[in-house]
Amino acid sequence: MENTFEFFNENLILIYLLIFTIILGFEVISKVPTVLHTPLMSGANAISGVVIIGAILLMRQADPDDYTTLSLGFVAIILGMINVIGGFAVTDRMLEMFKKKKK
Amino acid sequence: MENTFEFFNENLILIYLLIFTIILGFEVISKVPTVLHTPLMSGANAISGVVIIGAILLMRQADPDDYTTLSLGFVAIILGMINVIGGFAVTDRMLEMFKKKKK
Amino acid sequence: MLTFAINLSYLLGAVLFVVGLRMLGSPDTARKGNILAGLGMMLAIIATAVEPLDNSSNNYSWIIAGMGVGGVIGFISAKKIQMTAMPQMVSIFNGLGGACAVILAFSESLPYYTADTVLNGGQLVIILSTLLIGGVSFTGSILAFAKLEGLVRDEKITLPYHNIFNLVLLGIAIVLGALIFMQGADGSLMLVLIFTALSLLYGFSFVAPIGGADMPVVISLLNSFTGLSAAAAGIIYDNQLMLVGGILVGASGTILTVLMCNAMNRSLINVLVGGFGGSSSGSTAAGSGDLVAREVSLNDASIQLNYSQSVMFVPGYGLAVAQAQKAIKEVDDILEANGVDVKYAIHPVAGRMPGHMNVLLAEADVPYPKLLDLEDANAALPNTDIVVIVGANDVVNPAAETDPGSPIYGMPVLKVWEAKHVIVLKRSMKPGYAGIENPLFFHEKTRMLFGDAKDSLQKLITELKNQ
Amino acid sequence: MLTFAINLSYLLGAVLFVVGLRMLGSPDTARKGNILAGLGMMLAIIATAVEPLDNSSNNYSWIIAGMGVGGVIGFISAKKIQMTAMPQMVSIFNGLGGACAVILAFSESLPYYTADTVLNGGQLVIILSTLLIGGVSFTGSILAFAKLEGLVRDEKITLPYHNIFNLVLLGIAIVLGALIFMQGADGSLMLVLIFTALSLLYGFSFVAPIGGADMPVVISLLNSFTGLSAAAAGIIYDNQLMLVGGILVGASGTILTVLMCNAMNRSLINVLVGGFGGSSSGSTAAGSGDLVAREVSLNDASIQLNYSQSVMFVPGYGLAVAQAQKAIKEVDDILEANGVDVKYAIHPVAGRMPGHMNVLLAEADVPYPKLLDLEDANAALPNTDIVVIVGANDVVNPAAETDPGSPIYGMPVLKVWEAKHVIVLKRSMKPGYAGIENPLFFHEKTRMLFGDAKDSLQKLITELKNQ
Ligand SMILES: NC(=O)c1ccc[n+]([C@@H]2O[C@H](COP(=O)([O-])OP(=O)(O)OC[C@H]3O[C@@H](n4cnc5c(N)ncnc54)[C@H](OP(=O)(O)O)[C@@H]3O)[C@@H](O)[C@H]2O)c1
Ligand SMILES: NC(=O)c1ccc[n+]([C@@H]2O[C@H](COP(=O)([O-])OP(=O)(O)OC[C@H]3O[C@@H](n4cnc5c(N)ncnc54)[C@H](OP(=O)(O)O)[C@@H]3O)[C@@H](O)[C@H]2O)c1
Repeated sequence: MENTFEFFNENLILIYLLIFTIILGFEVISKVPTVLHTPLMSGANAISGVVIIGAILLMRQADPDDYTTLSLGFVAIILGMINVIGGFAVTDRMLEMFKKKKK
Repeated sequence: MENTFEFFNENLILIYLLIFTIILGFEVISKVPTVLHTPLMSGANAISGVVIIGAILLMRQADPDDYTTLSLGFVAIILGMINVIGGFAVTDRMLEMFKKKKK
Repeated sequence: MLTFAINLSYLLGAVLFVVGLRMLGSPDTARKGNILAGLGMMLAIIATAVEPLDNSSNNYSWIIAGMGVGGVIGFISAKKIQMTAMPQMVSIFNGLGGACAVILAFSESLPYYTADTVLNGGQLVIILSTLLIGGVSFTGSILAFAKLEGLVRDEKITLPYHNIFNLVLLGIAIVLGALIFMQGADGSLMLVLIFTALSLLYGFSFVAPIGGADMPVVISLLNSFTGLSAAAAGIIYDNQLMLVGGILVGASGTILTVLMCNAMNRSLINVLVGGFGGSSSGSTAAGSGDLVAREVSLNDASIQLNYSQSVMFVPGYGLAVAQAQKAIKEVDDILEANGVDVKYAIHPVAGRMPGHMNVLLAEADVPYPKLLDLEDANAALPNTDIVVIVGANDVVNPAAETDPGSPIYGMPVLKVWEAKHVIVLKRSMKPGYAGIENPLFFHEKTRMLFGDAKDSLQKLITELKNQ
Repeated sequence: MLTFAINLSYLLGAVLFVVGLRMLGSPDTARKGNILAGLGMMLAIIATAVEPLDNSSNNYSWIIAGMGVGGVIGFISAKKIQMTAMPQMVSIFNGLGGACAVILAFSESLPYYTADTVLNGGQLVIILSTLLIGGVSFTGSILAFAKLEGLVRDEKITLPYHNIFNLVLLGIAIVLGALIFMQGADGSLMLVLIFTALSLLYGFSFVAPIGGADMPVVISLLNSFTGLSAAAAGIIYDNQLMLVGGILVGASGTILTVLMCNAMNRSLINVLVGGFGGSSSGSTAAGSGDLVAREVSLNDASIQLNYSQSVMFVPGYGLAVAQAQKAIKEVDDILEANGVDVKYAIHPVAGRMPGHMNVLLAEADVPYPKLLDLEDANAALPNTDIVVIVGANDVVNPAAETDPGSPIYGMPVLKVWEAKHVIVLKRSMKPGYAGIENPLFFHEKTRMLFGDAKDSLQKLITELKNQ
């Protein structure tokens, strides 16, 4: 318990940041028209591909002879990159439609 | 210049927090109906009375014989408190009206 | 554990501020939002009072005394103040917050020069910023108050080339600040005092040339300054809540200011470098020389009203001045009882603060659905029999649509001339806030009913009751 | 200086994520928002690639190769995929993101057991959480994909008491996680592997009982899980951007999920413990025994349409299945050329994903102003001559209004029976997604036109052209 308190006190600003980010996440989404639900989901999915950064970090720090980590990292980068590129591209395709409608 | 960079790097999370707070401040206000501008201004004014916390801290740390600081702090607490209490009370009075209208 | 509880309270306070501000933005939740923000403040104050501090002498008796005095003053003035004087009140409260920040910053600068506390460059910058921003907020708000109360006339305090004068003043203050910073511990308290005085002067001078009726916008801007000064003070005391709360107010105050300007169809810059209050435009003045406004008698007006199908009131600043909101409601009641359909057309910038008319009419218990906003009102006007304009002027000026030379050209107005008849209640032919003539008064559909709005309405009531 | 630039890029990336997400929420700015978020991601990736690291061997060739392969696969699949299969695509992409997090967490756990890296309790908790959340997101998304593609039938994979089974499974995983945590450095990699396997199994089992057509909601939920796993991985790597970006997606994904449920008039819990897809309700089945649905001939239908004043199309899931969007537009064009006023009534949950119909019709270049939302459509229906229902069913079911026993009771529907005539295009009398009968088909105003939607529409086009 004491540990938790200490952790809280030491990382106070980080905790402020997290809570504010959560509120911001809520705030930013509320009142989105139904039509945009799918593109929004898709866009959020692309952003969650930010996990690729972890894969890059893993890879950069891996021992060049440690083939286990290297292959794991390699797969992770591929998967993450599919999520990122595919995510943004598919969102853009969906939104292209909306643009057309405006005319 | 180097100093600024260092400051930035060391207080990175704080800076994230500040920027997110600014975005949150923008986000929370945009799209407020005109009728609520005045109460909102008044409410924000009450919140800016948070400066009273500084006055309390000043006072608590003042030397009991340091009458300059004590009297400055005393005045600061009075002013801050007027801002806080007056601010919330006047906002509430304005909003009371809106409640009545709902019936 | 105690530290944890304290930190948690601050965090909760910050979240309550955000949530409260958020809820203040929609009519259904606004009141709760204000209460939540107030709760956050209470939490924060308690946390500050019990927070463990190094070598603190606490001086609780002083603190409690100060809080008591301030609280009572604040509470009583908030309760006693008249509905229509609320913007002034907010302005004073805001100024006092700024003054509080100035005092804090000044007190924190004392040890550098009187005791031998080691001077920290970063801290000094923060202190000077707090002095400047807080100072501007203080005197600016006080002057805004004085203008709104009518204690000060715009022309009396405006210099020629005032905007240039302001820039120079600000420049001097900044140079002096830089000097103080560079001198560091060798500097003198005297310079800091001069810097403070300059800041206060600048705040006054900053607001001086701005048109009296633009004060709501200015107050909102100064409010965001107070927020910023609170945030700066938060850095001095290394207090996250002050920092976060201050920044929050700073950001939302800025946006609110911009929104207010938008509602008047003007830019912030336009408001700041001097509104149209002073410069009288001659563009429409010429047209009126040979035209005469036609009057209507009380009796005729009351008969017309009573036998119409639909009446639209257009309240304006004059309604607020005359405090005629209850009288207008009484006329409404009588007409409704006689089967007349009564509505109110609320222009977004009618009166002198956003929502002014709504607040006033709500005070007189006018039901919400009777208030039409600009768009709905303009849609309903062509089918309206009689429009009764009560102390409004600029918001029904057709020049905004037809005369590109008019200073209010482009502002959306209530197209009352599309109704069948128009009756205007005001005291004279004098112009309103924008200082320009109103061709509507010479329109063939228009009849004037001169006199104080409350007076005229009360006479109408008597006439209506006698029919 | 370099560190500063790196940190600044990350910060900018985070701000771009927030702003991008914000802009994605309104139709005018959505596309720009997506691009901005993508820019933020690019910035972040570059910053990560050049960031100075202690004893890094970099392995840039591996990284570039991986990014190349992944990028090409992602780009091509995104471009090749059919409009209607996009939800599936998003689901796979999301699952891969989850898989990526699982691999990261697993790799980071390796040194604790294979090398003699000192184990850090806090880190281990984070690693286990990432494994669990990422794992659920991975297999859950894959199953959601399979269901949407029709590769898996709901009944085949649902056990009796499946929800209890799930709870037990989750319980076991958590207990195992606690065990691993307590054993600390004495634990074995085997246990971690089992824990990972359990997480993957749980993800699969979590999605299994949920009705196939609820998948869009599930995908949104799993998306927020991927965000959370990215945030957890951000703690492992002490990277603020991963943390902030992940939390942002976690929070907004959760809200989006709730919004989607609201649009279907259901609660999230209701969706999660098994939709109405499985349980067939008998409440309305009884009424239909002796009723017969009346058919209409192609020829009659085309004449009716051609001589009407106004036609309202009601597209539904069947339109998407039959890929009939271009055909419907062609009918529209012909009718408009003959002076018929044509509109489309878009129910918020028509089809199988939010906005499904809008996307489809936009693909066929139907102009935006022709699409009426639920309210506008219901207001226009009483004045509509003919309603043509193209593969819709539940969204026009009057039982939602009249039969409290119906599983869709309370959902707002399009009141097509208020129009003068109704023509229904579907293949059979089979029910739609909710699995219930539709009294509308037996309504006196209704005529059925059986057959595949695209087929029927194309025959209509031929008829119309021959007139
Ligand atoms: N609402 C806001 O937020 C806000 C903020 C800043 C500026 N403004 C500006 O304020 C103006 C508001 O327009 P408005 O039409 O409401 O007001 P206005 O144009 O200022 O006109 C008010 C009229 O009321 C009359 N009046 C004054 N006292 C009266 C009394 N006791 N009895 C009867 N009539 C009286 C005056 O004429 P007599 O002297 O002849 O009686 C005057 O012409 C706009 O120009 C707007 O841009 C609004
Ligand atoms: N939009 C969303 O976000 C979402 C998400 C999850 C669930 N849902 C649910 O999905 C349902 C949507 O309602 P809906 O009215 O659009 O669809 P629906 O109720 O599922 O009915 C679709 C109808 O289309 C017909 N059909 C299928 N293939 C066809 C073809 N090739 N040609 C012609 N007709 C065809 C089917 O009848 P035949 O087999 O006789 O042809 C079926 O009755 C609602 O219950 C909603 O709650 C929506």
